[in-house]
Amino acid sequence: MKVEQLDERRLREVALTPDEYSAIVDQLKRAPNEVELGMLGVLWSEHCSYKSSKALLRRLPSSGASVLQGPGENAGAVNIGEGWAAVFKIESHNHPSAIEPYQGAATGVGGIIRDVIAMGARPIALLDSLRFGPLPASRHHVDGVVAGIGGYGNCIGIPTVAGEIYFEDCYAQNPLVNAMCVGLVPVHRLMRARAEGTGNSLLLVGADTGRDGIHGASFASVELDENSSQRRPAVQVGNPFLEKCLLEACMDLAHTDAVVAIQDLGAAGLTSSVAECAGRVRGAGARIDVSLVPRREKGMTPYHVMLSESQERMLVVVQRGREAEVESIFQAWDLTSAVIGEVTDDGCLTVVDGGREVAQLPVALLTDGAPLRRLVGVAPAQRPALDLDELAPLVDPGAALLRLLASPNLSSRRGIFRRYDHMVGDSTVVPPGGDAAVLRIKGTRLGLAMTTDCNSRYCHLDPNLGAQLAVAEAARNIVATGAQPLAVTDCLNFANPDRPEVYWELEETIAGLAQACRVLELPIVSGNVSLYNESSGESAIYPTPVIGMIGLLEDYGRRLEAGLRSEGDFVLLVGSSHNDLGGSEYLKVEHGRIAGRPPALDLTRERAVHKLMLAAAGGGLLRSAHDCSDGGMLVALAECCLLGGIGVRCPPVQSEGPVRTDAAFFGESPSRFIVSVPSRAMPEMQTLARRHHVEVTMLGLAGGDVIEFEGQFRVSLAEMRQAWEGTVT
Amino acid sequence: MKFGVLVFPGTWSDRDCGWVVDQVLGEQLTYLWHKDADLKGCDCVILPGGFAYGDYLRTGAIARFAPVMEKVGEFADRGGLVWGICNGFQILCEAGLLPGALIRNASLEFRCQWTNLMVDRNDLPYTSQCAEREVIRVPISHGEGSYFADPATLSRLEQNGQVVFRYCDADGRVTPGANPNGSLHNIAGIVNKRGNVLGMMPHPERCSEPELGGTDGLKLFRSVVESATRALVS
Amino acid sequence: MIAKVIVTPKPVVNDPQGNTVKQGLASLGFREVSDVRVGKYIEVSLDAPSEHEARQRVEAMCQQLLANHVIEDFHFEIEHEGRHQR
Amino acid sequence: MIAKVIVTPKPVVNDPQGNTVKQGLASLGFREVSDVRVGKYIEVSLDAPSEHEARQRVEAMCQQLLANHVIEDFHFEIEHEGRHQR
Ligand SMILES: Nc1ncnc2c1ncn2[C@@H]1O[C@H](COP(=O)(O)OP(=O)(O)O)[C@@H](O)[C@H]1O
Ligand SMILES: [Mg+2]
Repeated sequence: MKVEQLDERRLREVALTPDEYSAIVDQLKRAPNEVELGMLGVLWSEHCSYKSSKALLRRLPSSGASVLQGPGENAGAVNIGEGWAAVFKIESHNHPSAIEPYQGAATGVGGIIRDVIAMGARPIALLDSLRFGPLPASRHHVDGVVAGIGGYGNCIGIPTVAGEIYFEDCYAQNPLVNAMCVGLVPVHRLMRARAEGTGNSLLLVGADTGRDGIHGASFASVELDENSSQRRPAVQVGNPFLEKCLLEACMDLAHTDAVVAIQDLGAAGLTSSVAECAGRVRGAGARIDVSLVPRREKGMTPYHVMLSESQERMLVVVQRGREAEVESIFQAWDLTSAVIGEVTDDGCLTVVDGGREVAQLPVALLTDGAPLRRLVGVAPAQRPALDLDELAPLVDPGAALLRLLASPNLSSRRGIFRRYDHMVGDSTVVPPGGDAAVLRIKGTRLGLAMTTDCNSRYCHLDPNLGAQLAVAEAARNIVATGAQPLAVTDCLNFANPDRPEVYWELEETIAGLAQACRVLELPIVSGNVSLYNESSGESAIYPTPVIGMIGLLEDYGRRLEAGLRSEGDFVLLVGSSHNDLGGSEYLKVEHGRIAGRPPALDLTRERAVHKLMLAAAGGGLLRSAHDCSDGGMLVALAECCLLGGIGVRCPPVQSEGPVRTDAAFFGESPSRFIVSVPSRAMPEMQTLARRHHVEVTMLGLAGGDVIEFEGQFRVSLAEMRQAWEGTVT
Repeated sequence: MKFGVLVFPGTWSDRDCGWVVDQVLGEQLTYLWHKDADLKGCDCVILPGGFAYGDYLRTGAIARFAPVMEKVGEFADRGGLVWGICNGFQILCEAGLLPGALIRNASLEFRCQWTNLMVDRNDLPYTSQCAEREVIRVPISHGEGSYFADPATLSRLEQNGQVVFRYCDADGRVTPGANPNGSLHNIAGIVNKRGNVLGMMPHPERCSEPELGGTDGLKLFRSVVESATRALVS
Repeated sequence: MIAKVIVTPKPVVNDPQGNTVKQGLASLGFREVSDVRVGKYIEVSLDAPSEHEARQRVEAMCQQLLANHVIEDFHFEIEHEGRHQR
Repeated sequence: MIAKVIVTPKPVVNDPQGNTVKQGLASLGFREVSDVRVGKYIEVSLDAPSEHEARQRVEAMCQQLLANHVIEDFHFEIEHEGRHQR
């Protein structure tokens, strides 16, 4: 059969190019039938096959002494000691959330939770990284997404403990919704979704299968345009209650050794979960009978069943003969389960409908057959430059501080995270509101810190440096709690990579990530790529490589928080400041510009500062610590005051030195922290700083209810609170 | 003494309550399953927080029909201690073991935050360790915690002194500003007339250890233990 | 048969959702709206030998589960197959 | 005038709430129930010069705010004062 003979519209419907179609025919030595074409279409979509990014992703470092599972499974896993593994992954749900904010975000959360469950782990925390266009126009998206994340996470009873939310013009048509889940499992019970054992049964459990989300993965792999709403697959509606039952039942599976593997059903539904599960075992195949799949609707064809993206389903590989034992566990939770097929050794995914064979494809063709796309990257025209000498001088730092605190990108996030249950589980020992969140691990003294970070404005101005800065900032947020950064998951949100500038951004970003993670010794153990975040004729998003990071505290009793704690403590700036106003929030808010180079980053210095911080925290010298990033020193200092309810009195900032006054207050030099230290610990702190060759500057003394820089300005906590808390609600 | 923590499909504070009973208090703990036909000799049954049956239709509406609820009703009638927290409170109202209902927060938003509670009564098995009119700090976490009862019921509650906790500010003033959800009379928790069935929206199990930000919740658990011990002695 | 059940908040119960919808409508320019109440619509497909019996069963469902008489009123209509949506 | 708007999940859209209520009814012994769909009921009181105009306005309200066209269908009736419940 010639390619020309296939209806072009049909090819577009399954999102395959004529070349890809030829490749299929070549390898199969025949034309695929309708069902096969649909299955190949979804698995070869960008979303499932990573055909545009796979080659680049190999450059990321993914090994390390603590890594138990790197990329390639449903989630990554690291050993955190005391017999525990932390399992975690981040994932995007951008396209669905743009169409239906509530359900898009909710099902994004549901999906990432299932990835963690598939590793045998109990999910203990959720994080959400969000980007929207400016308020008030984006109100509908913000409210829907936040309600959707809360709606799912609150109902299922997993605390949402951290995240980020930023507003920038470039996200107006393409909001970003990335969700991360962290779970725990005893190391010896860590599972892998491998279809081992010819003859073992495939058990489908959870929700009945409906026609929702057919072609969802393909849909997520193209730009949104005016016709998106017509092409849109039936939107998936999440059922967190069902997933809660599924979660508990899967945890109960630990009581039996009859389970070989668990795999969630996500994008591309049964097709991808069966193919992936088999694809991880050399020579393995699977045979499934779609007539055995429990359905929600009448009149569904094998095509529908294989491609449905109905939520809240899992595939369980069960030892042959022990199906009843496993099914009874699901029954106890009133969950439907059905044996729908078995593991084979012919390397093929065979689909039958009762007695009739409807598809047979080599597993390898499905999972690894998509021809990689060789794209070219071309550096774009220079980003707007910044000449500091042209900037009007800073006249009133106090007034500027109030405006910055009220900026939607810097203001308090309480209005968001109070809509999330961040306490359920009785483990959140550092709640949202500061830097990273920390959860204690019950039965041990361990504390697990977690954060997501990315300043996409930096990435826009310099994707390589921006990516490094994102890793450094995430690590800093972990360190600010007293925890040692451990490992990374990343979500690469980009525009259309077919455009050379965008592909260049992706290349540069990955180079930056790889470098930062190498120097900071942070393996990337899982991640996700979301491309085509751009609307035809509209602006494309900034490169947005969201970094999810976890870190470890040996003793959570030594955790630190951002707020000042005692009057009379010394307030110090750890790390060096430079004239880093490029890409800063100050430049945007006070001068209306997004320009310049992002702050320079010396990764070795960054490391040294972390070492000092962890030594000081471990030695009990610090009473509080806060990372200094967006908004610079003064905004960070204001946050320390607001979170602690204590002011600070400081001598004036010198204007004659090499650092300009505006940069001293609002510059965003990385590798800095604000800490408070009781006076008796000052000598030791200074010795430690010298030993680590890190500059430490005395800012002032904690106390009172104002921030004052003598002779320069004075602002009360009440004024600041009003500015800070009135914006994002 | 022996606490029973009731688990419905969709319950999620079960393990948190269990943790406090077992690890913090060191008391006996058993989990009760919604399909159970007896209460396994528990001295106090806790209906914990969560979204039983997804809270679909109405909070607590489907859960109240779980087989175990009949036993809970009988236990309550005999004077047994039945303690509904958050979703548990909602279920007790639906089951008619407590008057009134919990409706959508006035803000229409879920709220997870610390609140201050005025302890209106400290002569109950649940509050004996609190001082008279003590202000305690306990977090809430709910989308439908606005207490409603018709005017007659409400005045009966007040006359009988059945209001146990009211949302207040840090100084104990019961003000509209301190009310996080629009509850009538700032009601955060009530008891039945006999005083053995308590329903409250705030989560004492979330503030029973210092690392979680406070220990006021432990006073309530301790009160229950103390009253049970006292009952045993007398 | 299909029962179309409508459950509404009792007039004395605050209906914040209704108020919010009303404000939302006003801000979209629908200023002619003087009041909004938000309730639930429940469509129950059931088998019953007669409309009379269906009516009794649905009444029982409402009493027991579908509505909470403390805060809600309900009413319903029974329809014979046909017009419903699926 | 009063518009009685009924918003229902689209037939192909999953309705977890409906499924759960159906199971709840079954466990109460209402086994004759074959399907439940749960939607919203919205009662809008409005001023309009004619029923025709009211109809147009309410249609616009549904399109813009009351229903989420991605997952929901809607229909409504207009009633002249009187019969409604308050
Ligand atoms: N969408 C969100 N969900 C949950 N928590 C959030 C969200 N956005 C921000 N937070 C929390 O608010 C605090 C401040 O956020 P942010 O200003 O982004 O911190 P940082 O600049 O240190 O990364 C952090 O504790 C963060 O986890
Ligand atoms: Mg920070």
